Amino acid sequence: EFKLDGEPKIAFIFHGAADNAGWAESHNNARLKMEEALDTRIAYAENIPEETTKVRQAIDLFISRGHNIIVGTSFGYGDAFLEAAKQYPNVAFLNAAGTTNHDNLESFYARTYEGWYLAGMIAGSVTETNKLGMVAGFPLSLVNWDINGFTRGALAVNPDATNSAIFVNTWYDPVIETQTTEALLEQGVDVVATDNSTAPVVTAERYGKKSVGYQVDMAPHGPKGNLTSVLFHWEAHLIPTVQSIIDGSWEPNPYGAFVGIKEGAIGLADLSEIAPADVAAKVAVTHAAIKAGELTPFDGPVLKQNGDVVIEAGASLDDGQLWGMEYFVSGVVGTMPTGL
Amino acid sequence: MLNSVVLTRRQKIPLALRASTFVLGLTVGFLVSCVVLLMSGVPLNAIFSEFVYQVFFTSLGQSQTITTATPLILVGLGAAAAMKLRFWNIGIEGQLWFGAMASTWVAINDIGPENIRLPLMMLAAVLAGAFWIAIPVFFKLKYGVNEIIMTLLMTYIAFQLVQHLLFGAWQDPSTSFPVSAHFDEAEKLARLGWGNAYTGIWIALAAGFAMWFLVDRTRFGYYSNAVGLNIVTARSTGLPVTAVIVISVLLSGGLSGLAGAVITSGAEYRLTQFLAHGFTFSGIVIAFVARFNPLGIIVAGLIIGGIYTAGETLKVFYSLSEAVVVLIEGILLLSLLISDFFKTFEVRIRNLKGN
Amino acid sequence: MSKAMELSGIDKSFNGKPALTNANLEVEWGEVHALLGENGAGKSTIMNVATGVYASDAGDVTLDGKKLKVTGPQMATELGIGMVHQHFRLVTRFTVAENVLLACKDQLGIRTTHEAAEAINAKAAEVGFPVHANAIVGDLSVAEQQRVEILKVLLLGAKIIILDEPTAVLTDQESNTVLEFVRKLAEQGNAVILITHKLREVISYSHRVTVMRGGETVLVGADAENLTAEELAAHMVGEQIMAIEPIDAEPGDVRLHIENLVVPNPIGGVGVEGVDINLRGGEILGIAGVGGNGQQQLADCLMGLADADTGKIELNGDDVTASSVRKRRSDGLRFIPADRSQSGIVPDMTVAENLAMTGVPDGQYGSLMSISRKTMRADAKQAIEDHNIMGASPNRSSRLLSGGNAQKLVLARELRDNLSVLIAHSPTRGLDVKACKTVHTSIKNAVENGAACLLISEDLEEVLSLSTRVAVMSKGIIVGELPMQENTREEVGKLMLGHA
Amino acid sequence: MEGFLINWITTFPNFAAPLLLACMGLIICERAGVLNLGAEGLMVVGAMFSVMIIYSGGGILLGVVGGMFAATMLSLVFGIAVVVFRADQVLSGLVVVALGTGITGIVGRAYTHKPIQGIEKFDAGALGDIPFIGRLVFEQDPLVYVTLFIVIAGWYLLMRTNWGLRLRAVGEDPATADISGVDVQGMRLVAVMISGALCGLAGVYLAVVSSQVWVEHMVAGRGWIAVALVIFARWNPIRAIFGALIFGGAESLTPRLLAIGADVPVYLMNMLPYAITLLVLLWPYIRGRAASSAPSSLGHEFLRQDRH
Ligand SMILES: Nc1ncnc2c1ncn2[C@@H]1O[C@H](COP(=O)(O)OP(=O)(O)OP(=O)(O)O)[C@@H](O)[C@H]1O
Ligand SMILES: Nc1ncnc2c1ncn2[C@@H]1O[C@H](COP(=O)(O)OP(=O)(O)OP(=O)(O)O)[C@@H](O)[C@H]1O
Ligand SMILES: [Mg+2]
Ligand SMILES: [Mg+2]
Repeated sequence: EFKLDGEPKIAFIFHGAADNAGWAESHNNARLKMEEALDTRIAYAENIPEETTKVRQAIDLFISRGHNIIVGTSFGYGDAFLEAAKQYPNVAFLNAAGTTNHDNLESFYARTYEGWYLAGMIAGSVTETNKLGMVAGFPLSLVNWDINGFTRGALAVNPDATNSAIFVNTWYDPVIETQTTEALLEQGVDVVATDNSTAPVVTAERYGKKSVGYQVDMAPHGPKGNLTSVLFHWEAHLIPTVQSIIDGSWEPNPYGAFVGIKEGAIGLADLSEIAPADVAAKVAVTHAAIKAGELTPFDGPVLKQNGDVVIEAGASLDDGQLWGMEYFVSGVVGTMPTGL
Repeated sequence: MLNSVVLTRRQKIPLALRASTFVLGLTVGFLVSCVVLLMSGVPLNAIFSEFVYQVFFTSLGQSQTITTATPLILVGLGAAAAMKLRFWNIGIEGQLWFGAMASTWVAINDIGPENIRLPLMMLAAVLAGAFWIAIPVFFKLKYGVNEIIMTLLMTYIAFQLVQHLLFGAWQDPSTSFPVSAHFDEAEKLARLGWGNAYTGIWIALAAGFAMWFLVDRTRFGYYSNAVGLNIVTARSTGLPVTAVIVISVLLSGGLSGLAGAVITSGAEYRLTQFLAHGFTFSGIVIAFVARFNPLGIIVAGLIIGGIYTAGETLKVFYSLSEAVVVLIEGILLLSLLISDFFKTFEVRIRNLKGN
Repeated sequence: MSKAMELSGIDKSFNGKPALTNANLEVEWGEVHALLGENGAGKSTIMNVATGVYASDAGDVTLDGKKLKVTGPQMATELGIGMVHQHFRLVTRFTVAENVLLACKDQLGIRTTHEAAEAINAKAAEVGFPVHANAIVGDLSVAEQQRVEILKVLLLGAKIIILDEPTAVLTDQESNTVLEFVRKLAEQGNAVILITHKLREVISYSHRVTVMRGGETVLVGADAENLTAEELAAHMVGEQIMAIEPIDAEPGDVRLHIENLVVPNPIGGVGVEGVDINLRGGEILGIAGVGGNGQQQLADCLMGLADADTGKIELNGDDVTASSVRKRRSDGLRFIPADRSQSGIVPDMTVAENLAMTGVPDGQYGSLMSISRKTMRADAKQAIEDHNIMGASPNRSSRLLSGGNAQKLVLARELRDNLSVLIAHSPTRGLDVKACKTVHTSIKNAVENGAACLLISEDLEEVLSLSTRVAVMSKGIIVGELPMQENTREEVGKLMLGHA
Repeated sequence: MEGFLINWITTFPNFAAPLLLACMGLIICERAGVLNLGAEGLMVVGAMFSVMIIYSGGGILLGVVGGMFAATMLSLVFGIAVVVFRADQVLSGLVVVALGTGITGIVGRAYTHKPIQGIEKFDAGALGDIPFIGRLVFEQDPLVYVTLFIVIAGWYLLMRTNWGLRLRAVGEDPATADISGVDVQGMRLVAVMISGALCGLAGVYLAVVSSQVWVEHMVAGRGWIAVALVIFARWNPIRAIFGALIFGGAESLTPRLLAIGADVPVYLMNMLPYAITLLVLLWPYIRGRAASSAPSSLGHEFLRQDRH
């Protein structure tokens, strides 16, 4: 039974810069919305690397100055958050993309693949070469399902579509991301999606190709060719959660929170004019179906790249299977790095 | 203009001059750093309350400083061991990675009985760090290959190797994230019960004192002094020059590797993706500030650890960039390097006009 | 004749130690003015002041009647002063033409290497020196390099020409050519300053002489004609040098045996090209010869600092060709290196630590895991007393020792204990007379006590006064060996001449 | 396969140009006897400041010049430290890296991830359609041609002019250069500043051509590779061209292999540029040529009164 100690005082810890046009910014947007909704000032610390010593320092500093609701934003914070949660039972901890949970710690993540599925439908409809491409960071399940979701969305509207996925193995290097995008375009890809920074969107724009953004609305980076962006709306999860912490009704899920279109935590940015109206209509229908729980992007049959069946028709992947997604589905071009 | 300045190398450097230029260098370095902080929006009183008071005079600050300083002292010792012999080890991070990998290997494969697991991890880390620097030292001694570049490039290779393992064989089976599995209890360095400080600090202090004993009290220390100060004479008087270089440099790699094991077993409890970041430069700064004196390195490590802690505090409460710590380290080192000038040379302005 | 250059009251000290005190010099147009003095007397220093390389602490420079401050070498060039430095100032990786072009900057209308080459050839033809304008300087012999230096100075239009020990590295024949040329320059109306410490050159080639001793000018502008060699020597030295008594020892058994030794020179140039030596106890074998003919490689290889390509070195009958320095030392081989601050001592360690360097590996100062500084200090105290190392105390930094005392420190360390063979390479380079004497006496005593000594020196005087046998080394081989006799000097001269 | 090869080779210059620019700057600096390890820091500064200027509406040209200028100023700090104050060149070089990283981390915060109008590749029309070489030769961005010009001009300046002769003399034998009336310290300062400008331009290239955006850590070790290339090139600009192309090829291989869906061990592939640089670096040493071609006084301070 969790009980907050004293007045609620919230702090965010970001992995990157608050205005990094990416992951941290998506959380910062939620922070700003929360400030409005809860009518309070919310502190934040930026650029805290995924090193336990540094994360613990930030947590301890916030707590030493009276903060008692700490929101983290990184998988790499998980260990430090768990440790701190055990040490401070009267402080509430939330951590995005974390995998650790406790009586007073709830990790949360969003079903990003739902958004990518919708984006894939658009991309699959507008491609002329039937070749989509995606620039991604590291081969993690929560990246893989973006690639797979995007691919399955495209296949749903265009059975000839393929998606060439490339891991650049960095979250940072726009030079490599640009080069990678160029390599994709050379292969005839005409819609490039980014699971990383804005560099692929910018590059696609330069070459007059189309793009899909991620995390924040990247339309300004590709005014002509950007189709849409898959967006997080973390506030949809965080505001009610923090409210319940304040109310004393918070019961953290021991497996963490996993929210998506249904909770309003995932969405698409306004579609660009170049997305045909019929496609927009189709997307809206699918959106509604996902929201209603009638459809998931990984409804069977789901086949791996090599044709192995992951799940038969009639069933869908459960959350455990999603978190263990270490393969590409059929339709993806590229090889899952094995690290060996 | 420059013609009117006459420099003479000082033959004798009195202790007072040595001390005053050092203090001057540190002071100027800190003053310039303060200006940088002010310019990046930190109020003056916060510089004192956060930098000095919070870091060195509160229990939280002290424990954080000690936690941060633990691996820093080790890499400082490592940097000094090689630099003293004019071997530029710019690959401390690479050796640290190897130490981290070796300790992780022992831990996740449960090598050896539990009661000696930690010592085994440390030993493996020392050996691995030494191995990674053995390659450049071999090429340096055999072919004269520039060790600066070689150790540096090998850091990038070590980093990729870690990623290769973390995304493959060593990936934590319980999540699909690029970290190794958690260490068992027997593979963790205990906490001191004071903030997050852990017993790694005893390892660092012990290494510092051992190193002091080695350079000050043993024949090896005498050799390494002679070889570092004049290798030609050392050779012609029959000292074991190659052995001294090899041992010192391997020691440098070994200590850096040990830092890696201390981080994995004391702070992270697993191998993570970026844990070695920034240690090379910090190690060199610490070694230089301490003038390679092992006991001085302990102090310098604590000071730089304090700067890191302060940087973290300013980052948390004043949105200061991470880069500020690196900048301050750079300013300090530069200031010390320049202040050495006044120690080494006597400066005279020559009157060009009067006949 | 009118005054070309006058230096008066020049003071210059290095690091608090005076190198020049109230030094005076005046040179007239049309004369060869010899500047004479022992090693370290301050000859180079005063000329470096005149050419603006060093800034003087006090004193005036007057050129052609005008008081001036020469602020740098470039200004000296503009004023028509040219200097051929004791250590040549040539970029060895450049060609001759490139070096001349570098020195000329854009003067004299020389703007390309091609123009420089033409100018060199023209000038060379004029003065009668053949020079290959497109040769790399590093490939030239010392004599050729010197010609390049002289041509450079002439091309720059120098009227006051300073030659710093131009003959030190030349054979007699080469020296004569240069000195004849120097005279010709003076006859053409230039002022020439000839720095040397060879009395013969002063007497037969110069008009006037200035003698320096210990940073002072003890004889200024005296007429050369009226001076005898003995008088000059007295001025130079200040006190009578006591000649070393000949070694009084019977040759014993063979200590050092070298057979067909070949040692490459790592930076190119001459190495050891096949040397055989037999050295007995009680003998000093002097190796004379112009520097750079393989002496350094020979010494290094004997000590185990350089590897031999082929050949054999036997020490007291044991083959040590592949042994470490340490092994050779414990077999009684000792070394006085040519450059003491580079390879003889560690200047930044204390006197005691330096004296202990050979003893530490043998465990004289504690076991592997300890070091006894107390024993070191006690031993050092004794050594300082025994060898009269002035200005030294056990805890003092060796950097603070003067050259002679640093050399005594090296001797104190090397002559200790079971000395069997001593390799002494230029043991008195840069030392004053008294210090030379001390060093020579120490070596002599060691040999009389049964040690063998290989004395490698460019200083013929030293070789002749100390050795029991003399060999001449040239182009990496021993070109001849002679016992000490009346006519050895001439014979050695001939050998050096025939092969250099 | 042929398409792959052509596409791949076409990108060589793009990867090689920044390395070559930095390498050229370092060659000039080292030829004057100053060891400059600060390339990484100078490149970051060039990259960040060019983006800052362009993003703030200064235009591309001003951005390029401004980036170079900022790096030159940082190199001046280095120059003053090592030339005037005779500070250790290795440590001062590391300081430059720290200062560059620090300053850009602080100032650059506001410009991170902000896209800018960069420099595009030429569209050579029919020329670009010439088989094999069309795109490689004619459809590069303007800075590639500028780079090539700078390297050839730099070679000429260094090896064929009197200024180059003096600069090399300063690096070979400063005492002799001094006696010959060359201002040794001045020459070294100028060389250091040239290296600052060229390393700055290399950074500008990464930001304004390669990525058209500024992100911290984006230079990602390329400065160090340039330092290594100098040794491989044995201080000769023309050889540096080949070195840069080899490295550029290795670096651009991975994304291209992945783009065609090849099954390669990614992290080991990512090692490739560094491993190749390392091997390529060992070569001149093992052949025994590195030491003999290094400027003789590289890394040594010069003081007229010292005995040389
Ligand atoms: N650059 C210097 N730094 C320190 N001491 C110096 C320097 N140059 C000369 N000295 C000292 O000044 C004194 C005079 O040296 P100088 O070179 O003028 O002698 P010299 O008469 O030319 O001798 P030599 O015949 O050996 O050339 C010596 O004690 C020498 O050690
Ligand atoms: N190149 C140099 N740089 C700096 N200091 C020097 C240099 N050469 C000599 N000195 C210093 O100048 C002083 C005089 O040295 P020098 O060798 O001229 O002595 P010296 O007059 O020859 O003495 P001795 O009679 O003992 O040979 C010493 O303190 C020495 O350390
Ligand atoms: Mg285990
Ligand atoms: Mg002289």
